[in-house]
Amino acid sequence: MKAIDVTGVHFTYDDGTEALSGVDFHVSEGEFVAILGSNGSGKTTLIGLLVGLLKAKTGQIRIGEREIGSLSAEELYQRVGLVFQNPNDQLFAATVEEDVAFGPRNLNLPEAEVERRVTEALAAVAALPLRCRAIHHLSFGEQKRVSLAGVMAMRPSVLILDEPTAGLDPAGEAQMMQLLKKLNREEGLTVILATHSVDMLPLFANRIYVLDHGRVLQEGPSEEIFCHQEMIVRAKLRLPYVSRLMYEMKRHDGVPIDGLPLTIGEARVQLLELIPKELIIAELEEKKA
Amino acid sequence: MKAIDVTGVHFTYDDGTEALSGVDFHVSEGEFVAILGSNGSGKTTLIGLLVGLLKAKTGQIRIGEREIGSLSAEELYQRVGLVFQNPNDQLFAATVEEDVAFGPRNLNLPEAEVERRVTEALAAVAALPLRCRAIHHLSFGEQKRVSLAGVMAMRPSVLILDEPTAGLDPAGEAQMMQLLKKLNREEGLTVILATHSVDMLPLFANRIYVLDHGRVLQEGPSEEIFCHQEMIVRAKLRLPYVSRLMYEMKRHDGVPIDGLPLTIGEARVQLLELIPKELIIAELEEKKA
Amino acid sequence: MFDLFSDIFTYRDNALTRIDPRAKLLIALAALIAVVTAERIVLPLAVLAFCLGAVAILRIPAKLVACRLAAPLSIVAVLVVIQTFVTGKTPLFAFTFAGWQFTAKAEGLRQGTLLGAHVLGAVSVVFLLSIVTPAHRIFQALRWFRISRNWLEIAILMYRYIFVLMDRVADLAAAQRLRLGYTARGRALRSFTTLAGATIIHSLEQAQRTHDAMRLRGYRGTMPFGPLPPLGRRDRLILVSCLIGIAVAYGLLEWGVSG
Amino acid sequence: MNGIWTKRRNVIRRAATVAATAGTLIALPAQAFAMHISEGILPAPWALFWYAVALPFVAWGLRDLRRRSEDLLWFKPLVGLVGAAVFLISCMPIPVPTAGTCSHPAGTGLAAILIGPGLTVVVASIALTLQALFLAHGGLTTLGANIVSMGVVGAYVGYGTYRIIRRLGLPWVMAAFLAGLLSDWATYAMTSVELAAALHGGESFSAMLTLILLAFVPTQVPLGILEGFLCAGALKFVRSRKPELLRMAAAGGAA
Ligand SMILES: Nc1ncnc2c1ncn2[C@@H]1O[C@H](COP(=O)(O)OP(=O)(O)OP(=O)(O)O)[C@@H](O)[C@H]1O
Ligand SMILES: Nc1ncnc2c1ncn2[C@@H]1O[C@H](COP(=O)(O)OP(=O)(O)OP(=O)(O)O)[C@@H](O)[C@H]1O
Ligand SMILES: [Mg+2]
Ligand SMILES: [Mg+2]
Repeated sequence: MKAIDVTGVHFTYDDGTEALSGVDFHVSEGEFVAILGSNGSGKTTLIGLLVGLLKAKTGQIRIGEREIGSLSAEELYQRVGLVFQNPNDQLFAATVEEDVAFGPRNLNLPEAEVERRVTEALAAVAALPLRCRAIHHLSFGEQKRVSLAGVMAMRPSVLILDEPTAGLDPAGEAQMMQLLKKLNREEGLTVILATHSVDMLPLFANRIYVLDHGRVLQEGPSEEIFCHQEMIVRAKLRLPYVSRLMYEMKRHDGVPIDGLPLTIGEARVQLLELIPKELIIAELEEKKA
Repeated sequence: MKAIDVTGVHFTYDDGTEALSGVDFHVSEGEFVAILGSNGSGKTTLIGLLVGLLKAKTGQIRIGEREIGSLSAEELYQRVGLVFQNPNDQLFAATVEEDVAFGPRNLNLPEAEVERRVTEALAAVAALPLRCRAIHHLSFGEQKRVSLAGVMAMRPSVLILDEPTAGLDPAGEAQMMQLLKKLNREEGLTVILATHSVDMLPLFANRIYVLDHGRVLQEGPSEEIFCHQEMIVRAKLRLPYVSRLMYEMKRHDGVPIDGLPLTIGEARVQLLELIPKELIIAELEEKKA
Repeated sequence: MFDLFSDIFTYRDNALTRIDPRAKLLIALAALIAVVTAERIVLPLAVLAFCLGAVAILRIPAKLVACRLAAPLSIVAVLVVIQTFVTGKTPLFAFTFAGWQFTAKAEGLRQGTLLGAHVLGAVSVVFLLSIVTPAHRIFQALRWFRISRNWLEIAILMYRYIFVLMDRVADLAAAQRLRLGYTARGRALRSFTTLAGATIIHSLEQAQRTHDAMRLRGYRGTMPFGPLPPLGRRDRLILVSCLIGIAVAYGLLEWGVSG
Repeated sequence: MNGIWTKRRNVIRRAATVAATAGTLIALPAQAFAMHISEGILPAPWALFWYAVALPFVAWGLRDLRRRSEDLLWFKPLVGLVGAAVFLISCMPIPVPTAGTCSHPAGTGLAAILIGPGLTVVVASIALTLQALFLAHGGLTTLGANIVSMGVVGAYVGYGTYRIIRRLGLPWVMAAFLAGLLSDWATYAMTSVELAAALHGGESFSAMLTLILLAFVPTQVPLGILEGFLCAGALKFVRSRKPELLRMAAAGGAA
């Protein structure tokens, strides 16, 4: 089942900036898709179109099986939820609880149901203990999680995130990505994220769209995408560090490496095959001694 | 010559948050030092103290050889310059030229000198073509560079940057770090930067301070810092990806690796030593064929 | 919501953007005075035609022109109607509608048309000025006219941070919309006041940070301004000839032709 | 008795005439018309007159600014930023039920409570100049008149209302609500006065004024009430989140 179907979309801002020129973008239900692109490549614009904040001049956008224009606000926002890059822009209420309840209350749900959804959403982002805290006393990472909970409480089937790890420290980044993975694998949410950080992606995304100057340069699973070193550089991105290492060893040093390992785990397997067992065992024995 | 000397500094915000508890921080002239720490570890607070935006309750802060309190505003701001994390905070004039000239004009320099400094500062950050542009038409990366130029035009001997690469795409990040390296090596500027991204640091920083909960956990050259895997994890950071790969191979697979390579270059050298020459040469010949 | 500020055209290079802003401002003022004091509709309409012609030559998108002129145009319509039916004596025609009698009067119609011409002419002058002069050049020009420095300093800060806050506010409003904050009237009002409050808070926080940044670059309470170059020969020539042109046109169109 | 009745009916009939013909047209540009007097509407003498009225208030506001920025170094950035915020708030579309479309609040009442009336006049004069020069909204010849109605009258009525009601010991929410409401209505009344004075031609000034006032009642009455809610709501929001910022801004303001 298609969750999102974008075909031949162009978008020009009022001042004449052509932000998207002919984008095709398709996401099936349950996928985890990344939109990868440099600053100004059009990620936020594309997201704006997906959630109906912007209107495309030409081209077609379908959410589920329906044309986006034919959906009412209620229908649309119970299908797609957007988490903004800056949590500050998304948290208005005084307390965490109130903020998360904002969406469900606007759906005119009975108070018991609102209550249930708030608990559920906070539990999903591991933020239950924050429930009664004041928003402006939360740390940045906590704010990010709470703003995610606010969107989760609308129970969208597609979750869109604009640079979910921007500004987070490594621990927070890992936690956020694990969280998204969990939501995707366990709750079956379709996850779409826009980012320009490449290192974590291969571990998480099923598929990657590389955006550059409002065009999709390439689309495919991470292994395929990162094979094309020149395309990546052209899009002002880079290979993940580990891949870079392997790439250089393969290209410049002539080490026989199959494909291009993207994660630490893959790289380890390949390298261990190349390193003679004697060396390794000797070392291990030395250690034991 | 010491450029900055911080001894036993404590700082508590008005609401009672103890942001720094006993920090020692020393930087010599011409060094490139990184303050590494997770969200909320106190980096921005420490920086605020260094430039006199915040006043320490206890402890001593010296800039050059003088107590910070004994320096007049003019003296202080011609010695240390701060580039804010968000360029919007710092770009308040309507055009690039006016903004960069703001500092020099405040120093009551003759107009010819102001002119010269503007040109020089813009040239230093490779932003000369932006000179007559309106600030609000610049891209994010350009804004970052221009805000750096605004500080450079004050000709400080110490340049402090709060997360200079936050929000930049890989190409912009590399460009910014190269720029800082150039300023440090060629112009002799002392550079201090706060960040929580670890991958680029080893290439650039002479020394790293790891901050956690308002304390310095450890201090030293990158090789030393990243040896202490547990300390790094405790500070909610992580090893650079390449080091992580090497660390895992060393620890779990028993591959004999000296020390811990931090950069792609270092890792390549070590790995090549381990991989038998026959394999490599065979592969290269295959390629030629 | 806020796509009003599209100043991108002012940064294009063309014959009009190259003229010194002081000259342009003075010419615009003279044109405005001529339009406002005109007793006949010819002069204002001539100014309108001239300005629209210039706008067309500069290839300004019709959408922008329409957007900027829409409000004044509808005002003109209202004014013509009010004046026609309310003021004057000589009846032109009358009709009844829903039991009310409406009488259009000649003097009123004339008055209304003249007023409409005034508005159209004057608005087109300002519109043309606004698309060939970037804000910072206008600020420079205002300095030359001895406008209070403090006023200018605030104006510069306001202008700059309208753009910054605008981005934030647009995001805030979008976030509310995405959680259905504007789907019913009562809710819309609540969301709206929240939005306004959040805007104020953002502005206060931004003020603190901006001031910190200014202080670190030597700010001591007054923004320094660079020197103003003297008005160049070419610009003086343009200024004088335009002023003479306006005066001559005024003389001809207002008093010259008999009647 | 009968005479009075016919006279009154005349006025009412005229008003209805205008309301019926203009009302439909006004529904669209109401936001632009009700608040900003467009470029070119005022005859030169009136334009000059309103400039003369406005200037002393602006000058007084600037004096206030100088005085207060001496004590508080970040005062000018603060005024600039609050000005930017109020400018944006006044650009936000607010749904007015009777007009069927969106209208815009003025925000002067809120600004006056935050930074005081004198500075509100300064900020309004800047906002109006920016709008006139860059948006062709309002105008240069009508700048004086617009400063008087939007800045001076709006700010002082809003501020005065707030102070008086606080003085009476009533809750600040009510004070803020009435400040927003009255400043909006006062602005609209003043705009009508300015328009009527310039446009009444041969007719009597008061008849014209009544007409213009009545013509805009359908949009301005609800808009004023909404503005009251806006003022109170926004202030409540700021007070509950960042009271300390409010205190700093209000040194001299009323909040
Ligand atoms: N409101 C706007 N008005 C005009 N141009 C805009 C606007 N927003 C974005 N743009 C332009 O559209 C292009 C795409 O911008 P967009 O924000 O979609 O990029 P992005 O990929 O999200 O970048 P980033 O990584 O910096 O967030 C850029 O050239 C940008 O300058
Ligand atoms: N103005 C303030 N008032 C009260 N507490 C504050 C203030 N600014 C920061 N803090 C607190 O002080 C601590 C240190 O904050 P600081 O901003 O220095 O961290 P940081 O290392 O810069 O984090 P980040 O990476 O998120 O920028 C945090 O616990 C933070 O919540
Ligand atoms: Mg973006
Ligand atoms: Mg910080």
